[in-house]
Amino acid sequence: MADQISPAHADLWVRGFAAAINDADDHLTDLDRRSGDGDFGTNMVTGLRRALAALPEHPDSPGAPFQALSDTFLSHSGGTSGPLFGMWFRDFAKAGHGTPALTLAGVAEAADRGWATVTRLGSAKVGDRTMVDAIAPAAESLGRSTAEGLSLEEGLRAAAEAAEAGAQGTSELLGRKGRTSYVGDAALGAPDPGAVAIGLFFRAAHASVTDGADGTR
Amino acid sequence: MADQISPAHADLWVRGFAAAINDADDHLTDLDRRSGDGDFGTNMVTGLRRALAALPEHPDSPGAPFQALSDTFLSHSGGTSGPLFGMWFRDFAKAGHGTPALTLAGVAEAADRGWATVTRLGSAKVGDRTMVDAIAPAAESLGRSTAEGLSLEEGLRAAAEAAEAGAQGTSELLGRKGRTSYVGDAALGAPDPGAVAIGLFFRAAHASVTDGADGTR
Amino acid sequence: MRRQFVNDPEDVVPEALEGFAAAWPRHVRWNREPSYVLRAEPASDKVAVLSGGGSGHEPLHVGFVGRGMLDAAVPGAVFASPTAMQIRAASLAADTGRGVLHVVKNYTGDVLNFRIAGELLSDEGVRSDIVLVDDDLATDTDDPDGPGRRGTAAVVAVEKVCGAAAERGADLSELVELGRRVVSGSRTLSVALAAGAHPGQSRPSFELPDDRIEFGVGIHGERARERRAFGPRRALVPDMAAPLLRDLDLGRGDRLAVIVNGLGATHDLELYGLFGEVKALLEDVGISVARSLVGSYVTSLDMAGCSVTLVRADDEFLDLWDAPVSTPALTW
Amino acid sequence: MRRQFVNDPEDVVPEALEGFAAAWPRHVRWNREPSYVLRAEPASDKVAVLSGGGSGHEPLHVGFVGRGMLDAAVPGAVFASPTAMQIRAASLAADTGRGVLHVVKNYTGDVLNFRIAGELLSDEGVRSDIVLVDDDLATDTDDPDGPGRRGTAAVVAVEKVCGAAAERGADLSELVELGRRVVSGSRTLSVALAAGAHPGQSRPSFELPDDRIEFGVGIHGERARERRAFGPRRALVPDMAAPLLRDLDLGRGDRLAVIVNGLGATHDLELYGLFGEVKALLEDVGISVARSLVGSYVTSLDMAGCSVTLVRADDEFLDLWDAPVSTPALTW
Ligand SMILES: Nc1ncnc2c1ncn2[C@@H]1O[C@H](COP(=O)(O)OP(=O)(O)O)[C@@H](O)[C@H]1O
Ligand SMILES: Nc1ncnc2c1ncn2[C@@H]1O[C@H](COP(=O)(O)OP(=O)(O)O)[C@@H](O)[C@H]1O
Ligand SMILES: [Mg+2]
Ligand SMILES: [Mg+2]
Ligand SMILES: [Mg+2]
Ligand SMILES: [Mg+2]
Repeated sequence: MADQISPAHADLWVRGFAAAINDADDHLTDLDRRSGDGDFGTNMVTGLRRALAALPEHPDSPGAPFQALSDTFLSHSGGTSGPLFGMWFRDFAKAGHGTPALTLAGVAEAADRGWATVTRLGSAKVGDRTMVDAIAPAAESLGRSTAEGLSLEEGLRAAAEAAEAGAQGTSELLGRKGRTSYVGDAALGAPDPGAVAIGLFFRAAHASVTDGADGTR
Repeated sequence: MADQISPAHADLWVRGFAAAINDADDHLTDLDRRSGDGDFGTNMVTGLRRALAALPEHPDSPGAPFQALSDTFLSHSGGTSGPLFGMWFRDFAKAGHGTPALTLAGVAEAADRGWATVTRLGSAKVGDRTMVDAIAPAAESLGRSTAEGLSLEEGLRAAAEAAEAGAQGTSELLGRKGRTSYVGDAALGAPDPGAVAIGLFFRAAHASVTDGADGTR
Repeated sequence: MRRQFVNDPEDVVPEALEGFAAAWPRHVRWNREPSYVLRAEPASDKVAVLSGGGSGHEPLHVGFVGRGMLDAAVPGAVFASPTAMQIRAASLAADTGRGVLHVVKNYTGDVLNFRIAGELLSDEGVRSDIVLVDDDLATDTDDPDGPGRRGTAAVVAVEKVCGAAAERGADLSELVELGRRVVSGSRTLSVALAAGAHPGQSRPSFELPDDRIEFGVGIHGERARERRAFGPRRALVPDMAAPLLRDLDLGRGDRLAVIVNGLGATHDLELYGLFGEVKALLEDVGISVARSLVGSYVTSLDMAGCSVTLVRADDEFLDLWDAPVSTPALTW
Repeated sequence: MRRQFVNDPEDVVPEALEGFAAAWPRHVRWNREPSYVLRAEPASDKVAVLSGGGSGHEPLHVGFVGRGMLDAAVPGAVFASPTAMQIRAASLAADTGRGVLHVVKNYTGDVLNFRIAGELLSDEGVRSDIVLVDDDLATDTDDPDGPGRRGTAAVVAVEKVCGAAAERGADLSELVELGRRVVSGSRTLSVALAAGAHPGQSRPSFELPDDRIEFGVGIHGERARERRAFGPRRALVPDMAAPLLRDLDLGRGDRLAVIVNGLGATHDLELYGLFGEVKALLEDVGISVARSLVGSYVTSLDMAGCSVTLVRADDEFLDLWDAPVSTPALTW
């Protein structure tokens, strides 16, 4: 089990995330149809397809795959989530630049920064029924895991679980930001698609260090 | 019976013409409906109403009433006939300017000039089913009457009869100029409204020297 | 139903002219009765260039009054010629003693009233002459006694170029010759997707089925001789440009000014796309687009449609085209 | 059915930009990927002024690129914000080292992407700041957490005035202050008689009954909060102007720039008539219309509608407004 995220791990993480979103396409679109305008799945899938094509063959740092992801989203993705995800990925790119591998503390810092970025730009707080409801618990969990000295694998597993729980929790929330604020309680009972996607992001992180234990593919 | 057309006679002529057109309004409009777009009567009535309001109180020459007529038509009347009548009246104004009274020869010359003007501007020849089919015989009749030394009353009567006969003759003509050229033989059987109006113009001339024998009113 | 921002339909034109003059006080002033528009600062010692015609084609002609283009514009009622007296009065007001050039689009009423105005002016000792603009290829017939080709968007090129030449001191006969030369090298075709509606009238002047376009339409709401299939723009462009090229006998090495004009309700996004395709088509056959004008310059109320005008451009033309112009609708 | 001159709807914007750049080669050049428009001759040693937003509003913003106004414009898809990377790339291309002013109409997507672009630029050591234009009185609510007033035609005044000040050497913070001052003195109301239709879509974005107008409509095809009775223009003008006067707290002695803007399919005859009545109304209460702009400057595809914008005008504003400008859509 790797204890740091090498460039190859980061590559696996990004590809795994793309595959997971691809599998969940219809489900995500359906969730956005319930709470927004139904374009979330398609937007994400299109953005990620482009991003995969732009991934570096031999990433020279764990930041490189995230940089490609960020650049494609900021270059091509519309809607509200596209640019927010672009900036979210960017904080992971920054954390991974100029270092041979990311520690759990590095991931925790990236998530913290990302949370701050998304909040600064979208001004959604926890409880507003947005991706922040998954980002916040994941970031907090990563911070705790780092402080408690957990292993990379343990820390990422906990983060994924926290994000997924946060996403599930949005089912009971009334939207206060973005399009979902227009639909009122019609969205209750189903989770926010952006938050679900964040869950998939951390689940892919965990999988990248367990499935691709040696960081190769 | 007057042997010259004084300013007061000219005033009577113009007013008599206006009254005749007013009485024939519906008929003229109907004729234009059969051979054009149905606005002829209204255009003439509107133009003449304005002209009456612009007639000089005390015309200082027999040209003055025609000048007012011409100016109003050239200033305000649309369509094809408005400007052509404006120029037609203008040649009568020119003939009557700077002279205390118009002789039959003067009227003949005005009609000749007017014919040339209308032809130059509208390029309609005799037989094209336009006002020219009434203008031409009236002008020719006036020329003959002058040469033969007929009295003013006789010459104007002959001119009116020639114009009316010319107008009636247009019933059998196919239109070759203006809108009536678009309707083909649908206009056959009814005379051209512009030609009918020219008949009324010369009939009013004759009436002005018989009814208003002393040139007063 | 088609609706507009108007009060009484018959007041549409004078109310608009009043607002127009108020919006451009440094460029123009409006004489209400008889109605005509003059430069705010009249030129001196040059041939006056004047144009006019029915309203409903704005910015034509009033929008082109100003330094380097028109000295006066004479607007009639919607789609109706101004009267001869209006034209006469405007010409007298604009004349500096060197004569007045009348730029006239070829329509019976306009021609008649401008000819009459010319005779009135001549009686008053004011020289004037007419450049008759007849660029609309859709109305080209062989009948020498017929009304001939209508006048449409090429009039903008004639006004621009004659305006510039007049500013440089050309005399009336030179301007007439120049204007006629530009006209003889100009052809236009126009197409409509939907007719415009007269102010206050709820129905457009004709109805088109969804799969048809009016090909060779005029700018007064009259229908075209022909309806064709509606299709993508790239199929339409050769249908419009090829007959123009043929009629002007254009080929490799020739230079053009191209006017892609919106007829009232056509969006810039469409017009610029059209222009790009016209330009590519021309350059493909070795013709160079030396200058261009893309926008709604000669409208037909709120008609959805466009026209493409090709104008032969020699060095003199280009030089005059580039000369400075400062009017409400055209400035460089 | 509503129809347009287009090919594939998704190509409408790039095809139009290609044609636009080809039509104005002396004014602008277009970078295809990422898509942005720059001055043909970039300025040196001045703060770059940049704006952008969804397409479908032409001539906004690309038509205002040129000397005295914008250094760059960044067009998104129809009614969709440009991406942050487009904005970043355009800003880097336009920056002369003195920073970049971003003039942004207040819409969530635009604000988000411009903010992101600003962060990207800051990471690269390029200074930028935002003037947020939010003039649309129809969307004024008391909710401090709400999206706030939309940005519409006042953006033209902000671009003109900030463009002129930048040309004179103002620095970024001065421009931001100036721009915000203009915005705070600007309010707009818009009205529609018929919605526009997206290229390739046969139906307009909403349907209106014959006796109703959309009062307080936006420029993206969205409906207004309110429908009102359709009537003559002279009944509409006070309904539009009075709330603007009230909100700006204007009174006797105040001076304004007035923008009467067509939303796409509204004819100049209507717009000039509107302007005349707005001006008369203002002057009746002692407010002077110091400057004006009447025409279709900020459109919403082929929407039949208009907007009225009032902008407080002090001496500095008037001086900057009058400064020379040379762009495809605005030149003096
Ligand atoms: N202000 C915000 N801050 C953070 N995330 C947001 C905000 N608004 C919306 N989102 C996220 O964006 C997702 C919707 O994305 P997307 O469908 O691309 O947006 P839209 O179609 O509404 O522009 C939501 O599920 C939510 O998680
Ligand atoms: N070319 C022409 N020359 C002389 N008269 C003409 C010509 N064309 C039409 N007219 C006359 O004009 C009359 C129609 O006038 P009017 O209704 O005003 O014209 P329109 O409505 O067709 O413009 C015809 O009855 C005819 O006498
Ligand atoms: Mg969505
Ligand atoms: Mg969306
Ligand atoms: Mg008629
Ligand atoms: Mg008629």
